[in-house]
Amino acid sequence: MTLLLAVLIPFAGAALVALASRRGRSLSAWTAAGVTLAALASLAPLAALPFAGETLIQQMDWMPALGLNLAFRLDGLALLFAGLILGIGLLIVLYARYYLSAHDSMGRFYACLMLFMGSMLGIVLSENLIQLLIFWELTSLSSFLLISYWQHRAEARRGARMALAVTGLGGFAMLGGFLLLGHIVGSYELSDVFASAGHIRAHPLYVPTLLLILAGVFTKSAQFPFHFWLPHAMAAPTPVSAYLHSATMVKAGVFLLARLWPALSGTPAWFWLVSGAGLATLLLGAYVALFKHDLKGLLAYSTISHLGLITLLFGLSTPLAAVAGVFHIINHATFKASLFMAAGIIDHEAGTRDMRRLNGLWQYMPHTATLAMVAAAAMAGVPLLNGFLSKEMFFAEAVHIAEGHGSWLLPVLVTAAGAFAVAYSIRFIHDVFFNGAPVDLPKTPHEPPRWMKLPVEILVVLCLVVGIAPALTVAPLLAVAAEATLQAPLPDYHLAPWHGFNAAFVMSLVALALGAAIYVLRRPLVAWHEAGVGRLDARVPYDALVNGLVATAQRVIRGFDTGSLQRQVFLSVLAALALGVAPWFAGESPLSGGRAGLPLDAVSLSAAAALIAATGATVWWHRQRFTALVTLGVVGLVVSLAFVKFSAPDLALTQLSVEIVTIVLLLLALYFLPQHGAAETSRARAGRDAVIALVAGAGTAALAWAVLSRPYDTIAGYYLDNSKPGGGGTNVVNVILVDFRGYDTLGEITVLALAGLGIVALLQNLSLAAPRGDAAGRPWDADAHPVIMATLTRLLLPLALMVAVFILLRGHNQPGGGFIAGLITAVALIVQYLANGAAWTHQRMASDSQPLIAWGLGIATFTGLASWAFDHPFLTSTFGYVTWPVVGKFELASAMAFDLGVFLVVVGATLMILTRLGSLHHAGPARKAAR
Amino acid sequence: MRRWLPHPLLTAALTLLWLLLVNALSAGALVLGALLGWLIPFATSRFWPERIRIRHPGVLARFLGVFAVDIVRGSFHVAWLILKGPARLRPTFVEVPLALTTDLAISLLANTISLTPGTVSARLSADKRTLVVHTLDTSDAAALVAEIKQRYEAPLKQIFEEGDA
Amino acid sequence: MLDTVIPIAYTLVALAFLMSFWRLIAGPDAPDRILALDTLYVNTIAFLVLLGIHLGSAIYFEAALLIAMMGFVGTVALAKYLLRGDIIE
Amino acid sequence: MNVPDHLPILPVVLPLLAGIALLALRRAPLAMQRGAAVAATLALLPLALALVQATADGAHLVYKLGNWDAPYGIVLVADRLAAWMLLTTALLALFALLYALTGIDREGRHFHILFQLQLFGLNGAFLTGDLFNLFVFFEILLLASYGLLLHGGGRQRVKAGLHYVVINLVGSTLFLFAVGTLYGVTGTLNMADLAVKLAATPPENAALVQSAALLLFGVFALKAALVPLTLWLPAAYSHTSAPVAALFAIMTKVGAYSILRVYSLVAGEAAGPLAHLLDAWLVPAALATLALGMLGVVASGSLRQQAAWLVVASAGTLLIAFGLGSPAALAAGLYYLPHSTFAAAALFLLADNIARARGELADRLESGPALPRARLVGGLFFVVAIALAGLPPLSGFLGKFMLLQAALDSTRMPWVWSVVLVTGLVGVIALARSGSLLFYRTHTPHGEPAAPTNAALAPVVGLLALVAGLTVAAGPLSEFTAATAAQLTAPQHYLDAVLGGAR
Amino acid sequence: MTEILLSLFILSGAIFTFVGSLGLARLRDFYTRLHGPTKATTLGVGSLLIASAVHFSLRDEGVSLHEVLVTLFLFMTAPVSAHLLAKAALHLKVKSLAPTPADDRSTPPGAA
Amino acid sequence: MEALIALVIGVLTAGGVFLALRGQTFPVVLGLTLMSYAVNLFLFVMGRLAIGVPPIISDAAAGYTDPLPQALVLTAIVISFGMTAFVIVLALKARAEFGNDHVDGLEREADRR
Ligand code: NA
Ligand code: NA
Repeated sequence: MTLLLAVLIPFAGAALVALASRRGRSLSAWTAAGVTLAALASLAPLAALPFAGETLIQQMDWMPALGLNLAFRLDGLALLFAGLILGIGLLIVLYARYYLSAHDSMGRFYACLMLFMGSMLGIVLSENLIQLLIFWELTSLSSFLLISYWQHRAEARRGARMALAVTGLGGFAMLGGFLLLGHIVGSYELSDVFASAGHIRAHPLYVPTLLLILAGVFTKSAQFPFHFWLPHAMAAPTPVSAYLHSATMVKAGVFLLARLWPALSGTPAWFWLVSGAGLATLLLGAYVALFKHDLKGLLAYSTISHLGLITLLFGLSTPLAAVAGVFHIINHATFKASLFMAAGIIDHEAGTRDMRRLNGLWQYMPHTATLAMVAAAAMAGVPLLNGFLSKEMFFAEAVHIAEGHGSWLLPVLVTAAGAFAVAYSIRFIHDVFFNGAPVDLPKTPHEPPRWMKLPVEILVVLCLVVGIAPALTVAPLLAVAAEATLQAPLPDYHLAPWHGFNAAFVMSLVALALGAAIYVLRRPLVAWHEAGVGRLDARVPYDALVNGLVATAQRVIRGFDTGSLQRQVFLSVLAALALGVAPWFAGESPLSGGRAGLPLDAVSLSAAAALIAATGATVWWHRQRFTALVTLGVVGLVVSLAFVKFSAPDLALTQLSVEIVTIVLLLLALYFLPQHGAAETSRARAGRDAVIALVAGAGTAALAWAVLSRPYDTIAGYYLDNSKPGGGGTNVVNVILVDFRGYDTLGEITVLALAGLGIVALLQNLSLAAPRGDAAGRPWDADAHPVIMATLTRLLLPLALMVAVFILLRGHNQPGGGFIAGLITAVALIVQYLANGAAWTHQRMASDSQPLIAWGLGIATFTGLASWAFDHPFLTSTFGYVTWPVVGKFELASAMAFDLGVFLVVVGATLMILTRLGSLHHAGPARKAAR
Repeated sequence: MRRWLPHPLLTAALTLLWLLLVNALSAGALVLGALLGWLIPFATSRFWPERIRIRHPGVLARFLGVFAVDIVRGSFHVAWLILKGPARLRPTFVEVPLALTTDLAISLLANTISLTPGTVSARLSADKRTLVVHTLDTSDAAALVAEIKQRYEAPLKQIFEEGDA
Repeated sequence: MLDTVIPIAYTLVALAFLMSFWRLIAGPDAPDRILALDTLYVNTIAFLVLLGIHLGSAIYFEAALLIAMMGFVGTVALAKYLLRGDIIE
Repeated sequence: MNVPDHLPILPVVLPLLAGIALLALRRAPLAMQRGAAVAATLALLPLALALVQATADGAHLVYKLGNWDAPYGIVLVADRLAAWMLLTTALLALFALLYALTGIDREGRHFHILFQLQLFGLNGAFLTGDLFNLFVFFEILLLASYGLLLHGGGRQRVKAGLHYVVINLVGSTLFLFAVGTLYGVTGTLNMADLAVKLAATPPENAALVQSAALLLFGVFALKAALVPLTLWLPAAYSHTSAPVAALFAIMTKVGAYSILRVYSLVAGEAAGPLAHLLDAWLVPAALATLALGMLGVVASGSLRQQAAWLVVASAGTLLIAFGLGSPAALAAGLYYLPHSTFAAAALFLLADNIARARGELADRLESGPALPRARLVGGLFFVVAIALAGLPPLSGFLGKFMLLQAALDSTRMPWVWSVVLVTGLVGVIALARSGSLLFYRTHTPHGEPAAPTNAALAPVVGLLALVAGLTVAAGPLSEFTAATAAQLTAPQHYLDAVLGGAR
Repeated sequence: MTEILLSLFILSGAIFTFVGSLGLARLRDFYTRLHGPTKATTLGVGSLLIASAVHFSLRDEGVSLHEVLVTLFLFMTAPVSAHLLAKAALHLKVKSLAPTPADDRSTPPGAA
Repeated sequence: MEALIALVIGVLTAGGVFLALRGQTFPVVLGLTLMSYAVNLFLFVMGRLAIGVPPIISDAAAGYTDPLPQALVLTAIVISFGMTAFVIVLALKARAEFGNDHVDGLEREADRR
């Protein structure tokens, strides 16, 4: 997996660079250069393969079932791009070493640059489309870091975010596109995609696939109307701009056009979409570039324009146009990188990039000026420079297409674009290096350090040699790259500075002349532009969009999430109603079944009437809280009564005990709460609530009726049959609780223990002001512990404990059990608190009931674990009958131990809750301070 | 003896209670009841450190007899008063000066009063010397006070407090 | 004979229950309501004892016993709340 | 029966015993309590791994509690899904706990006990094969979560806690109504037995069982914070302490898990009147949840709030997958589940680090002075953000990729794609904004703010390492989730394993 | 014979229960109402409990006396409840037909 | 009888829901308690109504009602007791933190957005 290695080297290098930066600024630059060289070196041995006509594909499984593998491809196109990325990358590394100032972190810069480089390399070397997308998104992310490198600058942050948002948009669209493409082809491997080209273009999903993929391409390559992020990305340090906007980031988009050209091009949809966007971008970029006063702004729009040109070429769908596209990719990379670097030198040396202030720099930096002039000439398409060659091919192809279509609009438009390119190139040179004297520069410019110019020199030389002797230099590389792009034999073309006096050459001459004319007339043009089109800024709608998103989000969230509990409860009830009611609308099931019910009797009727009235009273008087509490007591009592009536004595006992403890709890709480609730809801709200409450009530009643009126089959028989022989108890409910479903009970006591522990945690540091009198303002009675109550309750304690033991022990066979016994014990002790006070009671019993909980849970759990010793699952119970003299035969069951655990937890938790709550105002800070 | 069986009376009472709870008289129940009756007082003794001593069992028996009769009588009386209608009632608050001093005796007196003819003990003064009693239908408050003192307080004093004061 | 007496007794207890409940609703003061609740507990004990006799089952006894205990605790707590607000102090 | 036979109960009993031990140790030195807590949490890992291994061949380990056969006794059923959930929980818990040891465990009482019992509840819920027992364990994990949520106190936390508790009490009530109805119709509680009985529901009972099953869905939807039952989550998660919020990243997954577990059994192809029961509800609600979650992310004023809304969004994503219901979609969801759990937890912990380092500004999304250790913390944030936004190359992207691919076969594909892709973009925009506000200094620092410690950053790194692990091992892991999905879409084996003895 | 006895106990128990609640409903102030439940109702339940004891003692082998326990509990607790309620009513100055005694101004023994 | 029980369950639920929708903690707690009564009854009657046949094995028994729902309700009662206790204490905590007893910590209706 050499290719994987080549991609990984920069990523690993990023970490290395970051580490190296701790040891000095230069070291990180050297490390970065070393890393880049290493990546180059790793690819070098393979470089011969494409030239030998071979495509190297290396694969490794990642998620094979999903078609996502680590798959790399080295063909001519990939090689060309890898060369550009690493070659220009190396120059950038060198350049940046001198560009960055002492305030700038070298480590961070180079680490991010390496990440970006690796990501780019990943894109161009990918064989698998999803893997390509992964690297694609990584370039977005790492470029975000690079663009926002000068994070203290607002425009850097904004520019980075905008670039990320726009390219992110494209990335997500492209993911969809690739998924569709993979769906059509049945594979994400490029080889398979190429092989299915005809199938793809004929597929009904072709157009959506194309649209989604092009969204990715156009955003990345800054094609109209997604071009606007690119100028804002100029807030990055110039080495970043030079790298991202010449050979790499924006080229990823056109790379993908080239990559997918064999699979997707050649349809009308492709033609109109791609060439349309390309042409629009070409014209727009060329036009706007002229009017930018910022050097980098000019270059940015020029980049946009050239990317449009390349896009247009691929859009034309002819093999020759595609070859021209690949060629222009190379040429643009070289002259644009050098121009950006030159602009960086100027900025670096003169302290500004504003062309209205930069004038006559020829006198200060003639060497740099010469380099810039050559590069700018290449950009303008001046003969004997590389830019001229690809532009000629472009013009020729435009003419060729025009001949096919019988319309001369395209040649006219591209010539106009060419003219503007000439004009802004002249401006770049003339405005900066000549045009009088500099205006108010922050520093006096001079030539940059030797090593800072070297990268520019290398690139400018390349522009020259390619322009003069293309056949000897770039031709082989272009051939393999173009062949890989076409995935077909190359068309007939000829690389030479001179093709004779043909239409394309005429167009070039016209463009040069017209461009010069435009430059001469620039002043009125600038005025006209700035009064009109120049005021348009894509950032305005973009910002409006983003701000609109944020505002909408905030409105939606605030509207929905008001922080109101009532709304949440309301929504829950509403949702439950919708879910519960919906199935009945199908209308196939009757609400009532045919089961015969029990007859009504007077007692049940009166009890039910009392319950309903008490419920109504509780609701009606909910603001008179004490009264509501008393009526709630009636409800609980009648519910217990219902349990008794319908053969559930255990439930009745439990409900009764819980009922009382709950009332005590509520009373303890009510002491610290307002005795009378304030009127807090409007009549309308109460009406709405009443309606939904009644509907919910009707719903549950209907549900209950629907079930009760139907017969059912139950597993109950098993419990009744096995309770005694298998569980050793005759109280089937208790046997279920401690044996058949003892696990539930273990959970249940854990809940209780948790409630106790949670409450203790909650009450920590809580202090509440104790009211001095009741709601009517009467002071409390002076007698805290009425003697008669105190005496009698003390007498009752042993009795109650005896009853508790009785209930505990008999639970297995008769109504009762650990829970009820626990509550009786707890209540018996609570009455002591009630009658005698906390201080008195604490002197007579351990005030910390947490050990009880620990013991209880422990006993219950270990009873369950003990069954392991007998090779049985957790909680397997056992029982036996023992006969003792005098006492006689009695039963011993492990379930009883379990029930003892339950008992202890209940006592512990209940006592803990009630006593902590009862001593709440003693824990107040005032008391503590007094101690 | 005292150390191992601190509350013989309570133990006996609890054993009996156990037998009542189990609702059966068997050797096993007796043993377990006695065991619990012996153990539970250890746990609760701190709530009731002093022993309850009954000095005149005969007086107690007689008191209980009077009490039982009075309950039944009182209930019939009150039932009659209720059925007769509310208009004819002559409710009154009377204050009973107490000769009893111990909490237990006072409490028992108060309860006795509450359970017997037409009277409910409503408030014990903070100095524990006066018991406010509400009556349902009384024409002669002084006679009522006298009756309470003679009929209930005196025997209670005898049973629980004689020799202490 | 029991077959006639028990329905009568049920009816009387049910009426007692309703009257107690009436007092609970009518009040007018908090002690009235607590008293009514306490009486409801005792009415319920009566009902349970009747039910036990009627159904011939001793199973309702514990419920009656428990109501006697718990009803007392509830009443004491509610009354103490009226007197002192803080019921455990 | 020997020790491996008890494997399914061990992850439940262990935290319970740890909780009890910690309760007994509550007066012991803090170091000892912490040691015990870490040891107990650490011990869950080998257990979970052992379960993964034991279930990897597609086996259902059925553990009959009390040695009673299903459907009479409660059974634990460990299958791939349960093992997966347990492993996720164990890993998450470990890092949440490690973060708590930086001092948060001392801000209130009983932290470690509550934490262990929370794990008891979670593991119990994942393993049970009984519907009512699921209710019980829901209550355990809820009550433990109440305690943990409120740990430390404070006005906002108490308000959020109050809302959380009340709304969950309403949910518990609903749960009982649903379970009750199901029992009232079928007479059984064991999930497998329920599945069998429900499949044979006569037409006159169809609406009734559908009603009950949908009410139950409502409960799970509440736990999963599905729209419109979402509102409890953002406040609760953003106002509790960081390790608790991190641990809670698994809580919405309990709801999602329950939906998957219950409805894969009772609402599959052969489920009679319940077949495709959730089709009309789940995907639309999940899409709305994802959309709302992302809007919440955009609207958030603090990083913790943003993290909380990201949990909502991830719940939406997860439930889209579960709602689509195809094996591929389930596999995607199950792969995405641990990812979103770890990533959200990492963000909560990181946000706390940031909040502590920024003093007064806390984690509010306002620009401020440079953070101490900004490069490290910022780098971690960058990775967390990539993970949560579902950007390449991390597992969030892979999960979404799997989901989108799975959605290709669904008629709802246009909806799913639009919402998932658009919210992905919105997430990127929002997180980029947060990152640049928090990490890009706008003025020079005054004073020396406290730098995040290594101990506090290590759990974040650990969680991100898990995300990285999910990414690197995506192949085998996605195969595991695919196998899990296959197991879930063919519930007959489950039924046979559980009811084999009874039929 | 036993059935007559049983019926008598049941009937009188029910009547007392009824009358107690009747008093609660009919009487005109809290203090008078207090008497009904504390006496009549208590006795009513006692009577029913005796019926129960008789019933079960006769039906099953062995004596059923656990009803005594309920009676004992009621007799121990009812007066305490009544006392506390009366005390509360006096404290709250609930409307009374009888002139209410003056507030308790005595100091507890031992109080400073 | 079944219809009466269904009605009772409905009334309890309606009362519970109405109170749970109030704005102060105390009525909300009351509402949750009513709801738990409703659901406990509901769960209980899912075993259908039967009089005089408690599930306690004896030779004399005429039959038995379904014991399982009873066991479930017992568990549910205990759990809801724990929950109620917790929520009550939480209401106090909220009172201390908010200075009032509104569920959202607001003094008046007018305070809300
Ligand atoms: Na100039
Ligand atoms: Na009396």
